[in-house]
Amino acid sequence: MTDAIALFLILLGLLFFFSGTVGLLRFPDAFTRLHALSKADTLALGLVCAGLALQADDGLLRAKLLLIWLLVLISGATCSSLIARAALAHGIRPWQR
Amino acid sequence: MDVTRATENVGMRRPLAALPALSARLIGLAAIWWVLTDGSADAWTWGIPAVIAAAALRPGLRSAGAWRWSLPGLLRFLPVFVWYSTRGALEVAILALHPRRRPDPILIGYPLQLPPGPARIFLANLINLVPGTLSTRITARSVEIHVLAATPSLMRILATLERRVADLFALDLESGPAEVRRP
Amino acid sequence: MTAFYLGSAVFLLANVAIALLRVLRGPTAADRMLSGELMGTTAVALLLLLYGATGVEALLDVALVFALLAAMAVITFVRRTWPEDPAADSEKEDP
Amino acid sequence: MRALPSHTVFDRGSGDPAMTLLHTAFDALLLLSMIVLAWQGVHARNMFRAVVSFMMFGLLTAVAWVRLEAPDIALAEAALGAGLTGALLLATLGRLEGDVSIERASRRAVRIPLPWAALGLVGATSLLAVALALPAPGLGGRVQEAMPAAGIDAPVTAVLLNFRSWDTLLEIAVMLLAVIALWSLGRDVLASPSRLPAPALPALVRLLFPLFILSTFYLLWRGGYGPGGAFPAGALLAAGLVLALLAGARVPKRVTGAPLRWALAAGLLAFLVVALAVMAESGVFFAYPEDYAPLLIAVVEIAAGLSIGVMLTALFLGGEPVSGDPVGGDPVGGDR
Repeated sequence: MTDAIALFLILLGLLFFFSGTVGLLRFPDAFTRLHALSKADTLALGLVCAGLALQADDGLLRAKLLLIWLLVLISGATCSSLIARAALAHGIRPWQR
Repeated sequence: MDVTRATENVGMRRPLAALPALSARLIGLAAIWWVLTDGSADAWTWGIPAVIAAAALRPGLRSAGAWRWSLPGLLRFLPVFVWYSTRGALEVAILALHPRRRPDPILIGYPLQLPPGPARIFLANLINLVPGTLSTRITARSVEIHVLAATPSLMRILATLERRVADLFALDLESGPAEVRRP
Repeated sequence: MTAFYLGSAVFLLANVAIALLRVLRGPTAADRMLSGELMGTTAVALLLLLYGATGVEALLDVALVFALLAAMAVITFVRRTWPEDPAADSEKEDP
Repeated sequence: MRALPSHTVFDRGSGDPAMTLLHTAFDALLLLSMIVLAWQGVHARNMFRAVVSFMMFGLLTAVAWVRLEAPDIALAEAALGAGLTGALLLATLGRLEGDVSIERASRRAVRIPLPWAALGLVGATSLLAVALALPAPGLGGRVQEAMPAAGIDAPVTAVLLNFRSWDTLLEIAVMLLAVIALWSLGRDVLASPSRLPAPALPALVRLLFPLFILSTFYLLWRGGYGPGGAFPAGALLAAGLVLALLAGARVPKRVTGAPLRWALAAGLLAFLVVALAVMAESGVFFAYPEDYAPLLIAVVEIAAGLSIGVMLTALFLGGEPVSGDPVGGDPVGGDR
């Protein structure tokens, strides 16, 4: 049962990684691509970590996986804003329909 | 900026006042060391100096102000965060994978009620993880947000987030109606 | 489960290989930096999955180092490679 | 203790065709991406594209070392490749004139004359032949035989700090020479007029910095048992220091001058002192007495880790910081 849930979580994570990549390639400008990365990829990594954590019976290993995910989450959230800000400051205007 | 500086110095003038914060910091760092070393008992000969060094060495950066957490605030914040970030990822995934849908992005200004300081930074980072929003700049009174689509629920989401962040930092907001403003 | 972890790792690697197109196309520096970020996050997931497949604990440490350094490239980029022009855009700053 | 499967090496298929296929697919994809990135890193017309390609190449190199069952090197490559190397290149790019995203003027197509191509092919083939002819386990067996006398459990650390400590000593000396050469060229060049981009940046670095310190200690401790040790730990320490400088920190006054120079030299000094001290005891340079070996190795490890961290930071700065310099950018609080 736990195996099945872990499998499902990791597969879901892979799907989000895939959609992040598709967004990176399909979206029209840097800002929209940032949306794809900052949301889809961080959640995807979280799902992969959760799946692996389910497989582990050691609480500290789970905590380590959580720590790794939190680090990527916090860095990713800040970096997205930094890139968006730098792009605006360099005169890149957001794409509009 | 002077205000934040003043609050930062309080701890230095009254060393005892900083004691709870310091012990919380030490406990937190020790917990991380424990996780890193996988609970190894003999690692503490390295761990104790490591925790002290990590607590004592500061990078010497300007602080945005004291971080004050509130536990009930945290409990109210977490479900909202999990729900919104899942929804945010789902929405952007659907937008990316759907063969015909295209984003309709726009830059908006969201007037902030949170006072300047860590709460604002926290909110700005949070905005990057919730549905369809990406914070670009914090100005004196508002935060500039790049949104994928200006949906009706957008302002409600942002207002909810701001309230939850205020809870988390144990701050009071006088709730006024939020308005969308074009920069 | 080992086969599943390894298969997932293959999928992620293919994912990254496709994302390399964005590095080639750009067009702006921000777009290329983004691909770098994607690669960083994916590398963490890749290492964790390889850890699942092999149980080599050092892989967790490599993933941890990657996670710690996730912000390094972007911060150098916005501070050194592509810094904001101090003269331009002076009306906005944090309080 | 672990619930996850615990074979320590990749069991490459061992007869199961599906697993063999997965392993082959992984390695083929990895190799293909690395070749594309390496090509881009050298030949991209856009400088920025070349640098980003090189950084991604570094990330994949760490994964490749994992596949080659060398987690020690993967760790060092992760710490250096994902951290300082990329940062150094990005910072250098920022110092070049002009916009980084501009394409370089197109070059003439490179034409390789036939004799050279033939010679290159012969050279590559003979290298491959030599590589395949090398004895498969290398020196691993002899290291394993000597391990009981090493005073430490991790084979790689034992090689670096005991069996071949002479090599490591010289490596650290070379790094120190590089710093001295760089400092003799002039002042730190990275003083930047640019404003801090956002209050979120110092907030992030304030959060991350203690974790960098903890992880540095963690890798030093790990070095006694498995992959870890002074080199990745030093690289991580340097990454933390560089991040602090980039987020607007200044080199503190009480650190510049003598303390900084002592920190730079500490690794080499500790190495030399230990080597000479054990010579008084045993008569041989670097022959640790077995009882004290763990302690002595720990002392050298800590000093080397500190020095490597400070040396890499010094290399990033590009010159000796003068006390109170706004190295990381604008003076604190003066960004308005």
